Amino acid sequence: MNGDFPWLTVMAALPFVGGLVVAALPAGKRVLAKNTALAVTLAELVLAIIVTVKFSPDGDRFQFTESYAWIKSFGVHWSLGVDGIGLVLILLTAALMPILVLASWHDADTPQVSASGEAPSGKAAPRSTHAFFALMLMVEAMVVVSFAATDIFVFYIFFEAMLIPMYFLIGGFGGAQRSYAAVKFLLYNLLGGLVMLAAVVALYVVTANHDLGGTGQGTFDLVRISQAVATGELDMNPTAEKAMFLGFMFAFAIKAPLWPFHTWLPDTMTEATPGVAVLVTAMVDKVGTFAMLRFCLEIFPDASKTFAPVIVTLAVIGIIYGALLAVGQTDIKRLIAYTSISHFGFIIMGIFAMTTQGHSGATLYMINHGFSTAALLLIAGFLISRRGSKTIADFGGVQKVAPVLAGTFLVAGLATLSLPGLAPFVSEFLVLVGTYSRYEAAGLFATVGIILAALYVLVLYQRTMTGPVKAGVEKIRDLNVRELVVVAPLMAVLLVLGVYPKPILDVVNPAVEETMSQVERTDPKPSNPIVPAAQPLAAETHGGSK
Amino acid sequence: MTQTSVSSVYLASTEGGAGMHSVAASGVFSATWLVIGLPLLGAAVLLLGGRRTNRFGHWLGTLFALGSFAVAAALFAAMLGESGADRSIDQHLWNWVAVGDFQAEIGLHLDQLSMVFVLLITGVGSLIHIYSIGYMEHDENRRRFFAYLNLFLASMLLLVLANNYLLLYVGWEGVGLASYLLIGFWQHKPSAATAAKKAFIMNRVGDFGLAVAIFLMFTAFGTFSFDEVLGGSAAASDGTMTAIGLMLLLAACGKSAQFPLQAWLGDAMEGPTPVSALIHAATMVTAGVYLITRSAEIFNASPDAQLVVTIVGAITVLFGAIVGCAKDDIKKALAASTMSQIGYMILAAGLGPIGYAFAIMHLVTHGFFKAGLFLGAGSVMHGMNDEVDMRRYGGLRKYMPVTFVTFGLGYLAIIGFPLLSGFFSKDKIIEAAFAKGGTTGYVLGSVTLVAAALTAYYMTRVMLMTFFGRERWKEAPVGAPADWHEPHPHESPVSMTLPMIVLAFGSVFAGGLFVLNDAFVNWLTPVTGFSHGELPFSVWVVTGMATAMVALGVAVAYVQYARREVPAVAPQGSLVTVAARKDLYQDSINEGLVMRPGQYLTRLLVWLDGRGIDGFVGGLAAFIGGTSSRVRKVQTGFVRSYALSMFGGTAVVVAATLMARMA
Amino acid sequence: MNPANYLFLSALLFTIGAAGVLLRRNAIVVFMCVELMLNATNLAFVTFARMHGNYDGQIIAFFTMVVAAAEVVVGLSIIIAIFRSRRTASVDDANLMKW
Amino acid sequence: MSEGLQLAVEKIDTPTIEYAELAPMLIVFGVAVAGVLVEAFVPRKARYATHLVLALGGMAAAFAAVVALAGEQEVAAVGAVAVDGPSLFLQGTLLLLGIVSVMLIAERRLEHGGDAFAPQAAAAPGSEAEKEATAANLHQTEVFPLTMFALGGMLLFPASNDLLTMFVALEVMSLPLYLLCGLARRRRMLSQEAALKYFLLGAFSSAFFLFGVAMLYGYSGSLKLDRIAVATGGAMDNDALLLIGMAMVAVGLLFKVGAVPFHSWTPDVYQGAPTPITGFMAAATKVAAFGALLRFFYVAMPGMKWDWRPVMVGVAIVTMIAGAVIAITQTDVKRMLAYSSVAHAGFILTGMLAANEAGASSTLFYLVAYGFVTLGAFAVVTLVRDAGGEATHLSRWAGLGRRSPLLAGVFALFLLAFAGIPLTSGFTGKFAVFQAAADGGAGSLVIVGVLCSAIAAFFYVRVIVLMFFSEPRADGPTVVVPSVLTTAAIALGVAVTVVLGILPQPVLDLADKASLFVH
Repeated sequence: MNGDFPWLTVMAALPFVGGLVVAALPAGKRVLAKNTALAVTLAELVLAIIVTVKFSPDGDRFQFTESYAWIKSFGVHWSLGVDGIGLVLILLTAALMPILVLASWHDADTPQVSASGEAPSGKAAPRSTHAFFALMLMVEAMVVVSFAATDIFVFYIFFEAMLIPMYFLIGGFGGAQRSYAAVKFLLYNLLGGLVMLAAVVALYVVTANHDLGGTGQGTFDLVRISQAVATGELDMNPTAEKAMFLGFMFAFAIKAPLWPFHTWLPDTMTEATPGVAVLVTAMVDKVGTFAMLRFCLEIFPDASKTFAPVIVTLAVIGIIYGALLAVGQTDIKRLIAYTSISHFGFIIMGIFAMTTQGHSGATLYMINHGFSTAALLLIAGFLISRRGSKTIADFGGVQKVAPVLAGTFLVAGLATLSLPGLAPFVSEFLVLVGTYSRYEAAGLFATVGIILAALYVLVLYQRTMTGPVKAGVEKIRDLNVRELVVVAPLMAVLLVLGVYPKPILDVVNPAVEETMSQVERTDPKPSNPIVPAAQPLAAETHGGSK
Repeated sequence: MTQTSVSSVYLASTEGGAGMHSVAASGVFSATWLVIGLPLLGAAVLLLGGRRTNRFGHWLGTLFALGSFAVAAALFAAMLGESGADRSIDQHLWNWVAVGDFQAEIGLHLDQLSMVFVLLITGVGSLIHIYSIGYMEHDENRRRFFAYLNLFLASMLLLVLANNYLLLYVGWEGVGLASYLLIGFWQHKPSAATAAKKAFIMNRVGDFGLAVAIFLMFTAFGTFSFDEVLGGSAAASDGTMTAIGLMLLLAACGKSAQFPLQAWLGDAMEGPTPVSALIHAATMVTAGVYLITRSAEIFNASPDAQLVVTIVGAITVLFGAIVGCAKDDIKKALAASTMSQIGYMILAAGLGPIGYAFAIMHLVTHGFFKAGLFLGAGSVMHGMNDEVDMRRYGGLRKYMPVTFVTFGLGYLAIIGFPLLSGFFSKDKIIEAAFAKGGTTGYVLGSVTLVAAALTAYYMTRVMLMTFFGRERWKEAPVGAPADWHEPHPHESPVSMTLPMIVLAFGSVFAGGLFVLNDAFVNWLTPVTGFSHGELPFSVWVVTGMATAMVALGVAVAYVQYARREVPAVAPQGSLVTVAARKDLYQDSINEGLVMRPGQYLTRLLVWLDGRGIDGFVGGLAAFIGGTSSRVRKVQTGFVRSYALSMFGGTAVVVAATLMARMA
Repeated sequence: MNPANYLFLSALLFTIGAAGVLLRRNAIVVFMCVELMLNATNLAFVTFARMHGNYDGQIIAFFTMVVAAAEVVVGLSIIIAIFRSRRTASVDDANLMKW
Repeated sequence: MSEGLQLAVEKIDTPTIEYAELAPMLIVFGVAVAGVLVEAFVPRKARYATHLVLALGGMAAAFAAVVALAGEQEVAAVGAVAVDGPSLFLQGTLLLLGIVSVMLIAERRLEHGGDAFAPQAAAAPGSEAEKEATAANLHQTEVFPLTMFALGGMLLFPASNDLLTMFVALEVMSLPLYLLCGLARRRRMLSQEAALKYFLLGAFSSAFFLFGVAMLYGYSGSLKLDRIAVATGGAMDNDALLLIGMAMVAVGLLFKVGAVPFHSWTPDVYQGAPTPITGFMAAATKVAAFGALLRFFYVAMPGMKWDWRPVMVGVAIVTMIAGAVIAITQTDVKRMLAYSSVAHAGFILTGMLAANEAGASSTLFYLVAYGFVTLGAFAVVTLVRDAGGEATHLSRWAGLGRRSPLLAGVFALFLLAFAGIPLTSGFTGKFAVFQAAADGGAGSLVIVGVLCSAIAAFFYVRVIVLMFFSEPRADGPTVVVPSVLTTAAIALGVAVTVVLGILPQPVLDLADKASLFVH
């Protein structure tokens, strides 16, 4: 229906090839490397926009589908396709990447702080800039494939392979402890991925035993498997289903991250450059939450339902825990990292509440959190790079010397605390309502998170931006043009999606309904539904004016 | 006194169900959105325009406020031209969030109740914009100040015009944000920044209530629009309604600084005085009253919730009044008074249909006189080098006559001097409290009476310490800084006095106008419903008692502060005085019950996260590493030990193979 | 005589050889113990050949001898090289590499 | 035709030899023998070139023969040699690995014109004779025929269809390797020690192997794998012979693959041997030994599945865990790779234990993937040098990524492939063996396997950290620019690693088709 043009493959290939080109550019041509990277990400954004425009929300569930046999022996196909959920996440990725490239413009030009914490000496490696942006593009390509894969094996491959460029990005650029952080990131996620590998293998065997792939073979085709699950053709042994679910979930819970598998995230985000930190939280981690929604729920609906209360509980703990820890941090980036843990709690809670509000809210949350965290982290990054410290106590009174920086930081902070009118509010509220309608207590406890969110954001703002101008702060310049270009679109998106999230919800809702029917869950009904007699009135009022 | 039949509470409420008979906006009413749109645009222009708009920013902001007021006035005129159900207008703007049953729209609802608020907000708001032009003249960030004021107006208007609870929530937090920005406007002062943060966070506690209330509505009714929730509330279970009611009350407590979430209001006086006047006296803090009144049907359906509302109101009335008696800071004294006065309103709103209209009436009159008082206080500070300690005032009536007169009129209004605004509105609440009936009625009535006396006492105290007595500001204070110099009190410029005069008029006449033909009550009845309570005794008895209490309060204050010298340093005072000075230990209690434990918990968790969870992971890694470094020693380097391990291995493999067969 | 007894002898010799490998320090002796093990095996082969009544086992014995001879060539050369450089043939002295 | 050896027949026929089907082995052995002649008759100056051409040409010809034989399912040489899918697949693999190994062995750019081998192996280290030999710029070329003999043994090992052939192949393969281990030019004491340890333990294990063969012969009366298989089918009381024999043969083979607890020679020998030889051993020996192991269990012991599987599962688990855990704290890169190879032996065993066709094909695939990565990795090790020869201590590798990003990048790729990161051959291999194991009912192995992979990832990653994220040392090693030989070897390793990661299907197909043993 979308013609035969392999849009998604092209979208995957473009950054990949772009990354290779950037890496291959002659040493010393730093600016050229940056410009190329920027051009590639912008082109990718254009592609994403085209695909979004061509996507018809009322059409087939998966669109732009393509499938080529890849590894026949394992029944693997290069199968891509997007539903509303995948599409908006791809759009998020494509939209954030140019911003990140621009925000990281100088991050790889200077030599990095050595592991022993000494001030950087000498010049940066001649190709460090190339490497940095090439790796970023690689990650983008892999993230796009992960969101678009309808073959579990393909998803898995890119889910795992993504770790490597991320690892080099974290370990190669950033703070003094970056190599520790990079190793921790990699090992944590690799462990999750390997456990998932066992589950993937098991799933293949199960599908093979049910002859889903034909001729005694198994299959990794998500659509085929989920159909078979829905029709009962694939009736898994409950114990096996639970085990496989846990195997998948373990990987995603680490990636997302869900409490108590979160401890890699603060280290990573603290040590990585702001751009890379955004890459981790805004996109790479979203693959984890996306995969819960896409794979855990669709393939293992029964196990998902069995474990939902447990996971919701962990998510709620994560919400409160992350928020409390954020309050207790003394490092700006670490603080932001813990806020993300809290937010991931919301997303996961929404997913496992298994209500339409929860699912749509969680999906929207992924988008909004991407933008709000990007804003918060990038601006914090600008601030940190100016002062040369990320300790909160080293700041104070920035508002006086850099009002625009402080103002945008406040907006980003307000988005983080889900101020109504800004984008994250809509998603957070949907998640909370969706959770509350199925798990009241969880909903209540999670709502406490909004108070704590106010606390950590405002404490951060107060300590850094207000009060008398601290020594060392007075030289801080306000945002320059490049930085404004970075921040402005983020602010705009946060505002627009806050009052008009409809375009995204329209795309997401049909996909969510599919998922809901797959897990055979329906929304709890209101105890006192408003009698239909009231409807005409309401309709009249709604239709009356424009 | 009223034509409305003394019908049952429920009948009245069903008749006047909020928005039950709304019509779609057309004609003039299709401009309703402009009321919000204008100040919002103003805020946007001023914030995005940056320094370029510095020169004319304040004018622009004022213009947008006035424009909004003009639209509001036009709407009011148009509404007067309509009758009955046609006064309830809905304007659908666009669909906001639609997911399954969750259907939220951006839509406005204009009826008599919101009209009152819109007029109050835009009217007082415009006056305070004008006042601020002069007051903030020397502030380098004046433009930003006006931007925030505009933002506040827009949010507050959204709050009162929203046609569903979720959109109301947007306005609700929007005003919180504006309040935060304005309290902390002088961010370089750590105290201001702290106060702003405190206000926002305590408000968030209230917001928690509002959020949960919406969850409850959604799970009970599948909707949260005023129309449907309020229409369906009579049918829902008591438990649900009580839960929703209590959650709404929690929200109201946060926003309106009611017990137990009252602690932020005093600190909020760190903000510039116009802010205190507009936000923390006239409008925002009354949002809780609006919320309860708007949700009348919910509370009507739950007497338990209503009882709690009245209790909260009663406690706060006294709390504020007691604290107000001991404050030396003029703004804090007024703030405590605000708290107390809003306690009156909440109490009245908790009384149900016999009180809603009076709650709103007191809200409006209070809006006039309290704004006037604050502006007066601002004018005094303006002339006194921003001194706020009343012990450093005295005899100022000669130096700032206009301020003195307008402040004095406001003073008379608030203490309930006969025939001034406060007299009517407060009297009605006292009546309604007694009319509640039974022991409850007597207790509430007595509370309101005692509070009336206290009000008279502390306001007289303020008045005397500020405008009468010796000119204490001429002497250097104890421990004055070396560069201390004597202030030169002077009257404020016209831009400041003019709003004060206008408000003084309101303070004097509004109450009278409202009770004329019961105009105000009749206006609101279609929305809030009204039932006339049965007083246990004559109306005149109440009026008499109230007036006597006021006289008593004034007399005591006169004896204490006019007949005796006001000491420059506050005397030790009784235990009660000390407690009142410390806001009845509200901060210590919050600190002891919430902050400290919270800090300990946070510290514990930070420790646990590092040592516990991460420690476990690290421990696992260390364990594997340790195992590794131990096990590698098995590789001794001696070929014979290798051979031994092979031999042993062979033995094990052979034995295991044999045993596998046996097993 | 019961051929099984040859097998027991073979096993005994094999064990003695193995024990020698484990216990002796001199590389040459260790190596000779390995040879003993091989020869023990040869005995087993021959015995089995006898028991099964085919020649395979006997043929193997020849092969084994050849292989053992080849091993000697290689082994001795290595041991001699070691002895030259270290002036000792004790296997316990060769432990530069460990852990 | 096997009747020909029956005792009952008085007259012995001349056995038929299928030369064509044995061509790969014959060619390699022929080259080896020719190599000895070259040593004897060709002038010293021309020997190197002659050997190189001879060896490479021979292996290429043998490889061509393998390709030509593809699809054969025959038993040749009077039942002694099986020319079937697994044999040919592994022989092809071995020949390719052999070609790469010989390229590494022939590298002469690294040591100021010298190669990796002692100029005068017989001279005591540090002696006058050695100095003279070095001064004279002597080069020994006997490594070539030795390598070719070893390779010939390897080709025969997995193809041997009876236990005697297998034993002989084992020795033919091992004896030259013992010698090769002792020939290092630098650190000769270590090299000799490695040779001694390898030799003594190898001989020791051969004895066990042979004793096992004797037991099996005693049980079944035959040495032919298929006959033994038939014999295991019949219920006999004397199972002890069978079980002991099976276990001891397995021990002999497990020694060669380096499975725990028969692995103890691996780290010392890998560390001490000249690095090109280590690479050759690590890659080719493992391929050959696993081929033999597969054949032994799949052809001779299929009926005994329920007896050997539990024990082998235990061995596989212990192997994976011990290899992965001990490697963590290694400080020498070659030693670390040795333990890594132990862990990988465990992974390969996992595939083998599936005991079905997928098990065989996944093992075959894994061996290809692993062989090339291993050779590539050791090839890289030969290039990082300082005054004392190769700088194998890991601390010396700090900051290598800054100095020569390309080389470090290549090594990182190999490490990632070892770790089984997707889009490398290591992942495909790991997936294949895990899938086979899960399918074959060895789910527990898969669990242990993934956990050990995670542990193993730690030390691979540690090296990457060291190379890329540590400050370079001022006196750090230099990276020598090699000749085209090593470059090509490394490039081939990279290519195979990447291609088998991204487009593995052709090789998987090949392994699938090759997974059928002739009985």
